[in-house]
Amino acid sequence: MSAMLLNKEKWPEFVKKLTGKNLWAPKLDGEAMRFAPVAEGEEVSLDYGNTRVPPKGATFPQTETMYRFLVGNMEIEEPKMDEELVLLGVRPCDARAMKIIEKLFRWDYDDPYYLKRRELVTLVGLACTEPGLNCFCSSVGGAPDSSEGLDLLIYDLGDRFLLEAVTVKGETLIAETKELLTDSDASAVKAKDKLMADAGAKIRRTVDHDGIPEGLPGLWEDPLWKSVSASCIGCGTCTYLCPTCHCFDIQDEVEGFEGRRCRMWDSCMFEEYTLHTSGHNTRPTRRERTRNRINHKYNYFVDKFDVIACVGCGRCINLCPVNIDIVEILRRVKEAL
Amino acid sequence: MSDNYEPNIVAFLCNWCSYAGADLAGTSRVQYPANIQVIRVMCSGRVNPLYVMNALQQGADGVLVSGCHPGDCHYMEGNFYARRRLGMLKDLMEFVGVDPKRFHMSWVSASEGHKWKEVVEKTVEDAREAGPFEGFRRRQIDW
Amino acid sequence: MDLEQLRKTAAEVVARDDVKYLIGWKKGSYGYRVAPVFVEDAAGVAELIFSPLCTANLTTYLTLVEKTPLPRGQEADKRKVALMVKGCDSRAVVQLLVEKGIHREEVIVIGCPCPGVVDQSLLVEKYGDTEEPVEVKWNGDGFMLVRGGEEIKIPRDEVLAEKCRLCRYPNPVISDHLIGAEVEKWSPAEDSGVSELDAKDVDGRWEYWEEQFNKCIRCYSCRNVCPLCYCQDCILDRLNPTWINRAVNFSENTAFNISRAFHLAGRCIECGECERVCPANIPLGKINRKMAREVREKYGFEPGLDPEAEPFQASFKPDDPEDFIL
Amino acid sequence: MTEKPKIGVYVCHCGINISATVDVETVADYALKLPNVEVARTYSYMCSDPGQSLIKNDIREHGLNRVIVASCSPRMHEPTFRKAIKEAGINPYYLEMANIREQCSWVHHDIDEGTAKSKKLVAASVAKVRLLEALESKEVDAEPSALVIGAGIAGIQAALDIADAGFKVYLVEKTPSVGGRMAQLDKTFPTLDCSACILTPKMVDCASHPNIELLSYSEVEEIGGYIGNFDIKVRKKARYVDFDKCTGCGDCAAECRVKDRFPSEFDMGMGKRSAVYLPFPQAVPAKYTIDPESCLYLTKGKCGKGPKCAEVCQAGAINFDQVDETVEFRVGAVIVATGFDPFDASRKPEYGYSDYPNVITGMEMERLVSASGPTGGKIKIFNGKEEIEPKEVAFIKCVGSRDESVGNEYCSRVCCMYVAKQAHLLRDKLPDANIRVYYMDVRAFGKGFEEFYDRVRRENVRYIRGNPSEIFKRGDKLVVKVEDTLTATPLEDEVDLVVLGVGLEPRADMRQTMELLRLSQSPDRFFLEAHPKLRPVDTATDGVFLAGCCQGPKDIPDTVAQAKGAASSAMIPLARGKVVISAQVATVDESTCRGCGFCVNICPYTAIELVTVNRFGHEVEVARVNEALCKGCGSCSPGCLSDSIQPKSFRDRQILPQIAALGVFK
Repeated sequence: MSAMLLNKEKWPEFVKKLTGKNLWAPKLDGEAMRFAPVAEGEEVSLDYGNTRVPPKGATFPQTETMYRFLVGNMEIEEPKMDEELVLLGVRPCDARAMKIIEKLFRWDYDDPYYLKRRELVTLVGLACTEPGLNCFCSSVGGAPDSSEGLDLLIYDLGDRFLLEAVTVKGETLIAETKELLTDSDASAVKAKDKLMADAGAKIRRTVDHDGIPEGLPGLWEDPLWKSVSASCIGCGTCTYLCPTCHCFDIQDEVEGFEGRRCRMWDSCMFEEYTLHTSGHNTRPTRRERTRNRINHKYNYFVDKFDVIACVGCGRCINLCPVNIDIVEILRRVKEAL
Repeated sequence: MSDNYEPNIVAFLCNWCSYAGADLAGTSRVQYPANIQVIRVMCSGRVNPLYVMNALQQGADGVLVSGCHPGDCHYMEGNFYARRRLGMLKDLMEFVGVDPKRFHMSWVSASEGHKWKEVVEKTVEDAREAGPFEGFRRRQIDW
Repeated sequence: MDLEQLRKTAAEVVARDDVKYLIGWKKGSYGYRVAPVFVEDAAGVAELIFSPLCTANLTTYLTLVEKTPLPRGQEADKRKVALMVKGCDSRAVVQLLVEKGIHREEVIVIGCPCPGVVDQSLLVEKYGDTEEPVEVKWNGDGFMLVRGGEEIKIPRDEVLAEKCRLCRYPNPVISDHLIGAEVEKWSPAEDSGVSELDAKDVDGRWEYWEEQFNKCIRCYSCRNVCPLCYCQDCILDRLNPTWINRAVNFSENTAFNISRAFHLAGRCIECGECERVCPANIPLGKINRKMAREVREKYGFEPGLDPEAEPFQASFKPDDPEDFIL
Repeated sequence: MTEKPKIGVYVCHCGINISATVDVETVADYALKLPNVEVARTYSYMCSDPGQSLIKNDIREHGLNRVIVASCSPRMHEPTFRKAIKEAGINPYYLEMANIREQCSWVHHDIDEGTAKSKKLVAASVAKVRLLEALESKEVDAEPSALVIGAGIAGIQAALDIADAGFKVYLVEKTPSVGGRMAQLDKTFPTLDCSACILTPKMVDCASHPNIELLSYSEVEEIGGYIGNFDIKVRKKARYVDFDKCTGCGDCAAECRVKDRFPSEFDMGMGKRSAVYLPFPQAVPAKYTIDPESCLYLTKGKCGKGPKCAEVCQAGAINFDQVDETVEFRVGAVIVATGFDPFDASRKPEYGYSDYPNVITGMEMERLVSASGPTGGKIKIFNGKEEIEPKEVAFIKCVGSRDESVGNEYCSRVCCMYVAKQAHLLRDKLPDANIRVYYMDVRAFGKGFEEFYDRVRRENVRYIRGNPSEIFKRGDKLVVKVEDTLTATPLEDEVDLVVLGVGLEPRADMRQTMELLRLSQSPDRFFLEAHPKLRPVDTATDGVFLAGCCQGPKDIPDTVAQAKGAASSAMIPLARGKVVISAQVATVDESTCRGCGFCVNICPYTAIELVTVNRFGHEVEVARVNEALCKGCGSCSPGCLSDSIQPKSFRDRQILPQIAALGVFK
């Protein structure tokens, strides 16, 4: 795969080239960064930590129409899904997350919606140089410069960017912007290595998950679950902001006599997530739900797909209203083993 | 806004006063705009203020709630509750930026067929001024 | 703040046989964070703190505990719950009493007169975040930040939470044990957030809220954290009938937010929790405070002050305003 | 599991009432395309027998389980069609009506608009009818007794009829005696029967009837409950005279220290009474009453050395320690017969009623002309110098009636005839007097009225068409300023006596009664009947009926007829012993109810209470509805934040799809 250099002066031009392709990039939306469409000529700054909401919606929208129907009529109309999308500035953890959940959507059944969107999207990553307060990617198999899931990875070397193609889609992007790029050199590679080593060293939080996936079943009835969940208010912040959480609900929305079937993000932290029609709830309290969240990421997913379904982005820690801290929970799990 | 825009009005009328008043307008052959469609409820107190929001979300450009005059409620107090609840809703919606012309409340008694006509005309006229409320439509977005 | 008195009182309370636990605040896992804590025995009281970082309204936990089916023959745990409250939080307790969400004998209120708490996001913005636990204290008229042995004086207005600038009830309106002396009330600031919006025309307000509600991710943290949103089965979750679709888009988000605010009209006690927890930074407090202002000014009613009051949404006065009626 | 809805839609032409403005065929074709609609038809008159048969046949043939009738107002024919579909075997509450007549074809001109709107209304009905639920009405026992409020001729007649049929009647009268306005009248038009002669026996009857409990000098304080079971609270005001001991001898009144000092209400203030009094000689019950507002002892705490009345009463009936007493009982039906107030002539200041003693009202004339009146039937007036027999008498009609300036647009219906009657009586007593009647129109519509009017005119009573603009004094004469509109001549007519033919007005205290019984007013401010033509004695409140002038001005025969009508209607539940409780009541989903009690606070019928239930081992409070008390208004529902209390047939899940249907289809 090729590696190229982009002089920062040419960055606006580079962005402009991409805007021909339905380009989305992080933009300030109120107080936080959020992926949003970039209009032609609009500036894109790569000076940001991470978006508040992960870009998983590009492949797994929060609300997605599956088909439309008329009440009392058996015919359905499927939505059209053919628009390509380029996400510029995806952090390695978030791209890794997309790759991780893709395993599920390809598992026993190929999910046409997810896979089609995955096919249509090109992920241009941005390696981290200033990890956030609660980042712990390197503890869970990621890194500030992990290229997993990305098509192209950009390193900010100060006065220039180093672009490394990861996939064919990435190569294509490089080919399409060739006239703006120059070949990489040894000094660039050296600078990159130094930058990434520094970035890795700046990661302050760590998780020692050794033994956790195998040990969690044994802690099923451990009092720690009650203790760590007591203050949970049962909102969906941790799961909705998690780049690997992928649970969805399917609902029919009917207005008048016209309707659509759609799927939307759901959260295992909601009470009605496991509520049966009978009134029985298999996870009746926040204790079971919190236990499930940890187990799902650090046990079930590992068991099934051999990878931890947590990329250490720290969002759930940053934004939990009551300071439920997954690093802290994992520390206590480890202690209890 | 197109020139031939006709506002769509959903009205909630209490069975005893306002619906009867609207019926009286009919028996008296009073003419008024056809933009208004009535949903009959037993009492204006039955009208959940969220119906107003729901109607605007689902295609209405204006909403009217009408009940008995204070003191005349067939159920004694229902219209007083309606007044408080819908007054609150009106304040809330205005604060959120819903044009107050989109929502009206009136007292129309069983004998006020003519007042009903006036209320309908005012409601339709105001909704016409406010224009189509497409921004809030449920199906406007990614349907 | 008399921490010693707090811990002593707490130890006495949790030692009682008829007390299940005490809900208070403790230092969080990093930085400025403070976390709710459930103290069950005297050993746990050492964790309790009360500082300008104790923003969370713990009243919500009174109704949050799930009542799961009990095995036949097993008695429900009817022991009391003790709860630390600030002035604003205490109004939630009163309002819950009005609405029969709790009964007086089920709760022991430990009142903490509150000189005002800080807005953590302002603190982070001005003094940076840190992974090391730090301390923030009340200091004369302002605050004191203690970080790595260093003491930084912070003027009150620089980081005071908005709800505290507007606060009219810094002292608990109900309590069984009062920790420390009541604080002197300050004159509430003008609610410029609401007034500025009021001053816009409707289209301007719509534009404003359109931007805000577009950000909503419908995580329901605003609802879940609210001490007065305690329905077993919220109508916004219900499918038959469907009041609000689950779809996340501007229309449904707006409907959700209007419904939430409407259900809180005349009930909201302005603790500001909804706005604090919102991961999308939607200024929900503005809507709630606007409604509270209307209820206060037009209807002469304030919730959460009198446990015997008639609930605002379930009462009327013959002379309620009706200038809006045709 | 509910069965799949199979809907029949029936669009009525209503002759051309609907079809002139609504293309009914298009509406039916459209309906057929809506979900779950199996059949859609039009017919000239759906409410007719063949129309109803059409629906019933379809129900049987097509297995319909829901019916929509798009026709007139459900307030008109909902019961008709409910009955029809019930006869065909489906639950009567599986019906929805689309009002395309009163609220569509009659109020819109344009056939395209009318058709489009009708389609939407039908679509909304389809949206709702799919989600309706089957309801069963229940029956509860009805108390076999009635309450009659007001003991004028209407109340007396109604009470007697019900009592004669064998039911217990509580007859409540505010004043010390029964009799009402009719007792004050001298003769009745057009037959000139003596009013007292025909009324007194009925008054006596109602006091002595074994089935009537007469509660005179009493007021209804509270009415709770519902048809069949009204809970009544009556306050018996203290008479300060022991009812059982008083023999009605009158010694007390004769000896009263303030004897004959107070205007007699019965004599319209023209005669005087004592503080202890019998309103009039034939009063029933013939028991004296002490007026607490005029009695020295009761107002000042002192009456000479001691109240004279107590001193002279041989029966020892005077009792100043008496206090108001509350009686409570339950009845199955209520008849309101509270009567009217005569128009207050001082509200027409141009007629100088407040200024000139010789401007009197028709009611005063009744007392003046009555042999038992204050002058013993002599027509004497004081002209400022001396007492004279008036030589020039003018009657003015329509005072306070047909007059927008005083807010009374209606005709009082009795003034034309009582003025004619009084002119006749005056002619008898003053053969030489010049009598004229100023009138706008003469309405002599009743049996024998026109003949009587003719007779009076032949008796040299001049009818002059003109509405006097002013009455003023000139010397010892009154001047009536008027234009004779038939000859266009302005007149200044000098007379001795002016009689104002005042009309009838709703009682000043009627709001109290309205609030007690949740009644409404019609535009004329009299009580509103359930239907002006077909239910003229019923009210919107089941089990409450109207009799007499409280519903609108009427003469004695009409009043008696209406009283008899009200009595027979009221007897229906009493005779059946059962009443049907509405099926459309509120119901609580106890699994979601949070027990906040908002609904309990809201319900004006105290139909909801909080009960403690065991929810999987936890004691929780939830709301519960008493279906017999619930009226199905649904005010509780929007107050319920968890949406747990819902009025049947008007549930949120039934109304929201209606809203959607109306919004979506443009």
